Amino acid sequence: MKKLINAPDTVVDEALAGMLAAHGDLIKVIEPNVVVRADAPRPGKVGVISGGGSGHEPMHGGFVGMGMLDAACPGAVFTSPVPDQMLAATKAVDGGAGVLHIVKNYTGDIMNFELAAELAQAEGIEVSSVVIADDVAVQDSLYTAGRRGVGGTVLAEKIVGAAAEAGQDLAVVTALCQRVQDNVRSMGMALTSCTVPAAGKPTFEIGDDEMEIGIGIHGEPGRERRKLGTADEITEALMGPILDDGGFASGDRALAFVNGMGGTPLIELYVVYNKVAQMCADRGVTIERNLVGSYITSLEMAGCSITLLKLDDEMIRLWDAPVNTAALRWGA
Amino acid sequence: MKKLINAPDTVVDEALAGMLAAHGDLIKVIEPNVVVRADAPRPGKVGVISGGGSGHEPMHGGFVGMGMLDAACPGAVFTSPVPDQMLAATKAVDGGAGVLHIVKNYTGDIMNFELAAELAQAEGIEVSSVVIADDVAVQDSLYTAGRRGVGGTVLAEKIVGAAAEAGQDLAVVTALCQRVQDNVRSMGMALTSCTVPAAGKPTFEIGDDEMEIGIGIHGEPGRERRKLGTADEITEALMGPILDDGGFASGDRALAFVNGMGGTPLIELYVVYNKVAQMCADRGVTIERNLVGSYITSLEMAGCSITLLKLDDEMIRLWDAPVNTAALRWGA
Amino acid sequence: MSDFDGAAFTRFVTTFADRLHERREELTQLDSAVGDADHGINMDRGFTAVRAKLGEGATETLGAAAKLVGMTLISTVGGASGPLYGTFFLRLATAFGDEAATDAVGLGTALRAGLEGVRQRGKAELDDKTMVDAMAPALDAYDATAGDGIRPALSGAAAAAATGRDRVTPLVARKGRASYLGERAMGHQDPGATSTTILFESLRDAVAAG
Amino acid sequence: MSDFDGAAFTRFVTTFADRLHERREELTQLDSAVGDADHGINMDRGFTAVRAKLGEGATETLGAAAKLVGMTLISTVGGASGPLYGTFFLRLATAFGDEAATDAVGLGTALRAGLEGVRQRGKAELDDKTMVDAMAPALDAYDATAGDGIRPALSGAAAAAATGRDRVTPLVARKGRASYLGERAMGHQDPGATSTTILFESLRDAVAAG
Ligand SMILES: Nc1ncnc2c1ncn2[C@@H]1O[C@H](COP(=O)(O)OP(=O)(O)O)[C@@H](O)[C@H]1O
Ligand SMILES: Nc1ncnc2c1ncn2[C@@H]1O[C@H](COP(=O)(O)OP(=O)(O)O)[C@@H](O)[C@H]1O
Ligand SMILES: [Mg+2]
Ligand SMILES: [Mg+2]
Ligand SMILES: [Mg+2]
Ligand SMILES: [Mg+2]
Repeated sequence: MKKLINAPDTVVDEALAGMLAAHGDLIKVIEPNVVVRADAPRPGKVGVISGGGSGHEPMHGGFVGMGMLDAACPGAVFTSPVPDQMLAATKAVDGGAGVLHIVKNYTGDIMNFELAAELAQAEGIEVSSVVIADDVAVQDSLYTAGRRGVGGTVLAEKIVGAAAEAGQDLAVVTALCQRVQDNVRSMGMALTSCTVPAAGKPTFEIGDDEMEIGIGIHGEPGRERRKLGTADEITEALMGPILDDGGFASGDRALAFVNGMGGTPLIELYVVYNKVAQMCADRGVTIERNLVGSYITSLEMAGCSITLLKLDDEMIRLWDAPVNTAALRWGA
Repeated sequence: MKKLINAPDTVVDEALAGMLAAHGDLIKVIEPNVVVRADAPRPGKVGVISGGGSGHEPMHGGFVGMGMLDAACPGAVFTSPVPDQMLAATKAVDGGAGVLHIVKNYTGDIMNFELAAELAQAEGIEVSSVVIADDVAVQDSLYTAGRRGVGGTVLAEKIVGAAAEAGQDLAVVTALCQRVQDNVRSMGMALTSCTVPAAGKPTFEIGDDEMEIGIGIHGEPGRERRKLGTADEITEALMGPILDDGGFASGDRALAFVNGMGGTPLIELYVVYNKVAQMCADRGVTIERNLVGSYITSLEMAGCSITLLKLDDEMIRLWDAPVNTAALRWGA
Repeated sequence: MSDFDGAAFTRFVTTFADRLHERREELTQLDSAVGDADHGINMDRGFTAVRAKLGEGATETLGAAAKLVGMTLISTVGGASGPLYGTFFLRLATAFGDEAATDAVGLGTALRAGLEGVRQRGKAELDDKTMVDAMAPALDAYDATAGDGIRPALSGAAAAAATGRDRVTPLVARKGRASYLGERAMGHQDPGATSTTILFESLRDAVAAG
Repeated sequence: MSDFDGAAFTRFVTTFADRLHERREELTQLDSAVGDADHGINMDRGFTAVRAKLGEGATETLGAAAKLVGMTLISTVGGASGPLYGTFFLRLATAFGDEAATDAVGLGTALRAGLEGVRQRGKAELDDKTMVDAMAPALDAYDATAGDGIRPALSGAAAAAATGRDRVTPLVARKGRASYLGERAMGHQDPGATSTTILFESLRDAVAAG
């Protein structure tokens, strides 16, 4: 295992300490391991929190700040945080207008957020939850765990955070988050596996001429293993299901998000984006906004994911609204 | 070779096309492969250009825009661009106030920029050049190629770009760039090699328990190979020479820049930053500003570099000034 | 007659903790194949915390002890297994109430309450290929032999858990991360069903050692 | 008598282009050990462009042909080798002027002008472990035997280039990327000195084939 760490069991805490040292103007860190916006709670503002396992940096801690998240709960690497964290986060950001929990659809995340919501409500805080489940690699079904929450989460957190910043109430913010969820689709692939520090070896083995299609963000193998393809072939393999399942049609406006899994450099992401732009143009889908970079990662895994969000005027306005976080910043 | 590319000889052009598709509001791309600020030339403003081999993304193309570079010249992967590119860039950004060439200290970059400067001057454009040579892993000497230009380049481009944006003249901007160069020190290390697409295999072999200390940004082996150490040991190995050679003393103010080499995820960079902050505190050096992320990379190499810049009030003001580029953005 | 007291409960939990620690790699390895390579790490983290808590002090009643375990798991494990095993022990606690000890029937009732808790929390059915596929048959076996006494009942339960764990190995998973793999999960043993089997084996041996 | 005309020059450049293409991997491999793994790629890119340009059309004079080569290299190679080899051919061009052909002495004068150009551009001294360490001895050998005619002179030059290339292999590099490696560069053959040796071998064989 080759990593810039001191020990598997200190990496999350030390990274958090580093984040705090670097971004003390934006965030504070409270017990038990919760990243909270420096000026929280903001009276009268709906609090927006999220959380999940560590190993996805900059998600979610890097999105805490003006115009995005009020708090983030990082669990152990690839392990959902515990209810105590979400409870502490919810209390820390509640400004009297209630708190929205943005939850990625994983059994562990769902259950731990559920427990926290019950406890917070018991303490008299109004809590609503929206589950992000945008991964088209997984077929949607009532009888299974359903789709994973992946790249769409980043877009939801930015757009919803802007609405909360603008003073929208909990019902409106919650409905907006659900609207983003309903209109976003993602799919990812891996060139390499990644190594969970405490596990010490790659989660899966893969040949030099192979790739995994339909992966999530936890280093897990994907839906299928294929022979390594070109960037264009890979982009087509991801975009096809996204465009079809999302029903993207000529005249639609979209936000295109090409995300790196952690070990893939920007030069490759732009090669992929080039093809994404061509495919959208071919379909008559206008890319109104885009995001290219590593924002929701799987440790040092090499690979990428593509996310398309069908935009409306309000979403565009909220995407463009000022944001000031460690990972996303504009207009401020 | 596992990369998201279509072919080794198209990767640079396709990445550039992707950049243009993503950031058409900020940049335009002119022949022969020059990234130019969309609104260039700006009459009366000093033009600031840089360039170098590709494979270092987001440097330099990702730094083109308001408050930073007016143009960037990407060469083939790890190969200095050709004079034609710098000549075209210089002409495209000259607003009558002259053009500064920020050159990283590599024989190829120096000679190709030199040729371009001669040609531009022959066409009546005032050109000045500053060479960035901040890598303390290489001993400075009149009789050798001298120190490499690495992380300090990013900081110089931001600070100098802000001065040019503010309307400073060529002499002032040039002197400022030299002042940044004189006050900045960097050192890097690698956990893995990287693969030049056209070469098809890793530039060097390295064991699972080894690391390279004192690397540059071209996938080249470093000054020495050591047994893999902890993040703290590695940070000490890089910070020691930086602090000593830069003469950082108690009371100094610094900008600390922890950079990823392309294949190292953010979580690890924050672990390193945590130690950098401790070491600066121990020395009485105040970190006034910081930057943590992958900004000057070596393809998919895993590793990091650390850069410290001794700050003065003007540099701080210029660092904080608005910037709007694909890779660095704030205040706009 | 009371065959299961606080000492037995503590033996059970510490035995389980020991074995989770010993088999941490194995559980993580199973989770690597179908999940995110952390089940052994999660369980070991949780039960290391449980061991410390139990060490801290006197837990008068079975209920208090089980509650301490459940709360600790919920606060330290995370993931899917944290709330599930946490709920399991919290339901045990409610069933135990403030008894200092209980008998074969009482233990069976408590364990079934735990299973119900896991079912409600995780909404998993039989054959979804989760810990439920080890836990449910274990309790059926337990009830079938509870009349003969706690030891044979627990032996039957442990054996049935293992059988249940192996029975679903060929199946596609419908809950948890393994469900994302579709057909690729077929033939892989479920990590949670494996830790649940270890739970019943630990319970059996802890009581036998009493 | 004129032993070196436009046809010979074209044969020289195309032979050099062919061999750089064949030995692209080898040159890149050498550059991997002490540099950035692109020398073979750079030279091949440049001379592929040169081949195309020369194909395009009639270059009346030796000077015009050499200038076309130099300009093309500067515009397509980049790196250190682009300006260096580019300057080398541009200086050849100036020395050739608008002669349609030249003799042993004329060629020697032109080649030495090329060496001077490389020296000025790169500021490398002997023993800095660069292409200069192959080029300088090649020209000394050439001059020493130029009296016997162009073919023996070029044979001597090619042999001397190879000797110079190998002579500096044990040294530490003081110029170019290899200088960053310090002692680690010792024992590694210099990529540029290798391509320069190929240049003189190509020149020798192109003239011999005339
Ligand atoms: N909905 C569910 N109901 C019951 N058990 C479940 C459910 N989802 C997952 N599990 C169990 O949890 C185990 C995985 O636990 P663990 O790896 O610790 O959590 P995570 O999947 O969050 O990483 C699975 O092997 C399965 O037995
Ligand atoms: N200052 C110099 N003078 C002469 N030759 C040099 C100089 N610097 C480098 N070289 C030659 O250039 C070669 C490297 O060329 P190349 O790899 O194409 O360029 P780069 O080093 O920019 O990648 C070296 O092997 C060396 O022979
Ligand atoms: Mg997990
Ligand atoms: Mg090069
Ligand atoms: Mg798991
Ligand atoms: Mg080279």
